[in-house]
Amino acid sequence: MTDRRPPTGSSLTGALLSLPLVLFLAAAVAWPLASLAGHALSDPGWRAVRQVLAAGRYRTALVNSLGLSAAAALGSVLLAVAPAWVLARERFPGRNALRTAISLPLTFSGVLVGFLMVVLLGRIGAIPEALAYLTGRRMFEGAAYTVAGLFLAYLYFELPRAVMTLESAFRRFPRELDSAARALGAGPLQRLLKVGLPLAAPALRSTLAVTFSASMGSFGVALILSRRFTVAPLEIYTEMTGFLNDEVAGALALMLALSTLAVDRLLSVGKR
Amino acid sequence: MKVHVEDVSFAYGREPVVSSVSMELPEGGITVVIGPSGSGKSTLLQLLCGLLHPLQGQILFDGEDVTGVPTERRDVGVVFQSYALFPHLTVRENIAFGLQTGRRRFSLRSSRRRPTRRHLEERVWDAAALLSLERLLDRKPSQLSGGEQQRVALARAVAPRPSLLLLDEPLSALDARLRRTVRAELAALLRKLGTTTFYVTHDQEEAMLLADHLVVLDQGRVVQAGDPLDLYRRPQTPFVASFLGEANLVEVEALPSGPSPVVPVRSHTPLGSFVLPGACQGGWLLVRPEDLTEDPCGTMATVLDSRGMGPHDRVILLLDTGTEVLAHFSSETAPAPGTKVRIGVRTRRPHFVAHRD
Amino acid sequence: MTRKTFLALSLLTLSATLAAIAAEEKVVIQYDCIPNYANWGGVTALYKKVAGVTVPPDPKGSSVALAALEKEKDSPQADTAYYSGAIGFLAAEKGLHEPYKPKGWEKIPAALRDPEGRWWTVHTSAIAFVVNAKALGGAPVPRSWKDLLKPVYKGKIAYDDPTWGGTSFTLVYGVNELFGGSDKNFKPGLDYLKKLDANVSSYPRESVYNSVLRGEIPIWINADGNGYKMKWVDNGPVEVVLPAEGTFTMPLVMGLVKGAPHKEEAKKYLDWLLTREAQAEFAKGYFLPVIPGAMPPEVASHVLSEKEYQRARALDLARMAAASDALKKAWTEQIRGTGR
Amino acid sequence: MRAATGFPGGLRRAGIAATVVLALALLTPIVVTATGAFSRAEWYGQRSEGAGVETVPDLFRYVTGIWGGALLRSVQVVAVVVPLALAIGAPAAWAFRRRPFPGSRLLESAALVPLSVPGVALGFSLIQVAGGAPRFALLVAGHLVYTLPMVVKTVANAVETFDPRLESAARSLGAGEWETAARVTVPLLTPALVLSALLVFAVSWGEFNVSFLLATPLLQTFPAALYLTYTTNSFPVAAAATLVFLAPVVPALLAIQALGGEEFHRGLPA
Repeated sequence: MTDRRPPTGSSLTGALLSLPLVLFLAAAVAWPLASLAGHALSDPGWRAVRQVLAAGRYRTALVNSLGLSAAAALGSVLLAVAPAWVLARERFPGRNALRTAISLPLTFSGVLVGFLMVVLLGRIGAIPEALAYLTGRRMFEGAAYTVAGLFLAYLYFELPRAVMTLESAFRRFPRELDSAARALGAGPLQRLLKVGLPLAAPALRSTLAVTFSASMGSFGVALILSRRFTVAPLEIYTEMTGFLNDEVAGALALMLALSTLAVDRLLSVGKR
Repeated sequence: MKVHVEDVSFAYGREPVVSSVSMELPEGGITVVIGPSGSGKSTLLQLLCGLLHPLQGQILFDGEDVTGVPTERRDVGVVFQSYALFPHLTVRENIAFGLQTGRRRFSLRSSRRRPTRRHLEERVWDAAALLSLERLLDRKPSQLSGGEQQRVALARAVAPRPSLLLLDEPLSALDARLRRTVRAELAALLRKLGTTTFYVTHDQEEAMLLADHLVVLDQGRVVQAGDPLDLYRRPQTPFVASFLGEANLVEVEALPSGPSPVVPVRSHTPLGSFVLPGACQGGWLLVRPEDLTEDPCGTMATVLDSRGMGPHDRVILLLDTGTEVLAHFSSETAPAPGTKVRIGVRTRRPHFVAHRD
Repeated sequence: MTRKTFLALSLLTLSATLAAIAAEEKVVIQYDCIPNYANWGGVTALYKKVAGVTVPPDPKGSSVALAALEKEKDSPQADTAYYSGAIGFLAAEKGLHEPYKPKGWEKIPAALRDPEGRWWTVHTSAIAFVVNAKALGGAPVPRSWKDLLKPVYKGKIAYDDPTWGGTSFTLVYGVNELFGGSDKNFKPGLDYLKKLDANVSSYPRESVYNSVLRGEIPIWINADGNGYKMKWVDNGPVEVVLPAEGTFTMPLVMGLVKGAPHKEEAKKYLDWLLTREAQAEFAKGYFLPVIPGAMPPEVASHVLSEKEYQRARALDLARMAAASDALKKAWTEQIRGTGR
Repeated sequence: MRAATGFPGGLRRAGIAATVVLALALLTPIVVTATGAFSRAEWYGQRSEGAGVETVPDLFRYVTGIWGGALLRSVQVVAVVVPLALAIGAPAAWAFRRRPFPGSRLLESAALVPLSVPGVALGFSLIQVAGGAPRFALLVAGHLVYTLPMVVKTVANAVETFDPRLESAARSLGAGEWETAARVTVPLLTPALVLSALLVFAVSWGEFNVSFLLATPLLQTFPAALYLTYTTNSFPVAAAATLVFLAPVVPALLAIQALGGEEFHRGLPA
């Protein structure tokens, strides 16, 4: 290991160069979020917060968001492990093309994913139509609008994110450790359990955090697909624009942000 | 365990890395493979431990073909250049790792049982004691110095008492001073263990110190193998001569007519006349710097440069015949630059490296 | 690309962008301007052609438009808004409009305009079942509110969320009156809608015109005109049904937003919307012109008979407006409910 | 030849097969949509755009006709967001590695926090505190919040991988602080800066959560317009609009892959 400590320079230069970032974060993140929290806390008796946490639509929306995001995060990470490992560690023709294909949906907004879902699994979707043509029976009609369809759509936009996050973690994973385990007599399963998974644990956790956060904030998928099942961002939007109920929208936004941050913190415990 | 490598070849794509290498690792001895970078020595190690599989040839452990046997069933211990310590495990857990795996000999003949808990602790402790790691057992690798990491890697490799120990430049990540002390300790330890050992290095001193059997590799081929001192004294190619220590290679012209091949002939060289093998078709006279000495009857030479190195002085001389040579003189007698000296060769029968076709 | 070209290019795009932002095109902002509703797409395209002014599409329903205007009261973004009658009435009541009497104002029937010009009707419509017969999967076309409760329509019905759109607010309020409720008593209507809920697939908060046309939604309770347009203009397998028990007419109104950022352009636009030309364009979307005589004859021949329309009753906008917040809240709590 | 992956052949083949299946599963909806845009298949149903939108060129003309403004807005937003994100993020990232100051570590992790704040929540609170500010500025701020972390991470990683002695060498050769920055640091960081720019572009181009909440009729970005198209236009038009959206994304992605966009995963729109 070569010593790469930075040459001693003025830390004032550093502070000055970071100043725009500091100012921006303060103005566009800290201030709005603090005001959001301030509103909720200065509200006598925390009425709006209590309203959100009381049984009913808002709480259901929050719980739905948490559940759906957790399911999407877990599902996408589980499904992403093998492809991420293959992309990171195996050499075969077409690997880069596969990676590009998998990363394409990363730029899709939720509404686009929702639309793709309707194209495939709407009442007149490609899949039910194809199945009807092939089997003569109508199946999966309107599946896009069910909770299962919503989950599939969340998986669709979380999977590329999960694969890319895990892949870059796996690529940093020293190849020699696997050789060392083999030389010490460990078979494939033991290597996976005793070396692979423990070493991958931080990456798996941070991938869960990334996908979970993205799902919690997502709004477009539910906007297009959600029929009866509601999620927190959708309720925030409804309260804000449909009911002018800024207090509840604010409390809901605060709860959404706090629960996302809390889960993120929880997942990063023990990191580094 | 006796290991035979028979006509083994390996290539990355179309680039040959190891080309029909054959060698024999003496049982219980240390075989050191030395060669410049890219000579295929690490690849050879990976072929021996089964991380790579040869395209051609066989590897035999005690006469049994293990060519297709996966690494985990070969009963080998490996110390990697980067150590490859498991960062998520403590020193204790790293050392215990190989004792808890389903390590099996490639044949069921000597299959080992998993040790009991107490037995396991004893074995870890033994390995740790062997390398003075007792006080570090609960640390994580990231909390260790380079030298400590090196010892843990070794302890981990030897703890399961493998039949073959493979070390891939284990000292190259250490700084020069540490390398020298560790080198001596390592030599003592490996001798004490008495395990058949395959050791890869590019450092000549390390090789001389450790090797029972020395193999010089160049461009994927074995150039010469044998007793280390023998290789030093009697290299068969200029490459081996200059790779193992400093060498003066003085060109000797072929004799115009070949007398009887068995009759030694005298040949004149810039450093004097010597008895050479009769079959000589030309070649080089190998004179190690320490073999040159001041000799009142010797060849006239001018001192170009002289520098005290401690144990000896390093003197560069220009012979009057126009050849430049390097000599190691003892410090008391070393001449100053610019002076003229007469030099000669200590031995009457220096080594002759013949031209090869 | 060298660093210099890279820098130069970024600077160029940046300045071009800023210039483009600075150069304002002529626009009028209308909240609730959904291209597929009442042929707003055709009307705004025509206005662009005749006046060169852009009226960008806007996805807000009436209720959302009202909410947005209220929120932006101190710095209005919109020039005008389009609502179903009661919501526009409420907006005027809340002081969000400034009085303006567009040219042709006096031709509007007195009941369909505010005497001070804070709102006026641009066209009218009636609540109807818009049925994609092909998507019904063999079930008969429903003829009455009672029919809609039959299990055969499970998952086939949708009406907009009344907190989003004014059309469905009219529907929710009207159904309540139809079944014996009043502006104080929402129970009869909500009881019916609760039963209907078993068959409802969604309460959209966006225009679902194309979903109905494609058959994604087989039965949509919405304005009759949208159904006629699907049938006659887009050639969809669509039937418009005025339910047997009765239905409700709905004036669609506009007003000039107080503090409108493009006030003069907005006035010209609002004037134009009452011209025969604009009114005929609305009629192409089968929303009845409010100016007498603007209805093209072939459009008139496509709609259901006058006799059928006798079942459509007018609702009291003032009372509807007064009940609006409470009814929307009750609907949200009891029907949209817990978001299951 | 078998590489030393330690993966038995069967497992390796299964893994590759799983990867191919995943890629196909992700691409299928896009392919179906794209063919949908150009097909006249009966199940796509009736179209509501009226006459004159029959052929494929008609579709794209129609899309650019109604959403040309939104397309221009998106281009404008991206054109402002990309240079701003670089200007704010890159110097800070360099400072974090080369001129650390008290609190710089904290600041660096603070820059990543917004990734865990749902866009709707942030957009809502932005409107609450700065509702009077020009919407365009709010929109740019919203996009910056979600793109700055990538610039900071990408540039900081790049700074880490080049030897600080290069800068010291320049200083020892008599270059001042600014000259060193201009002649050594910036050229060495150019690949990272280009990569950051592409990442910011890709994210900003697709951002919906904040954009939709901050949208006004005059300030529709293309993703917000896509939402309108999905709800108000017929299927072929919606599909064509989707393809218009994808057109610049694909080359950007290819370029990102070529440059090794490791940090691409962080903070993409959802």
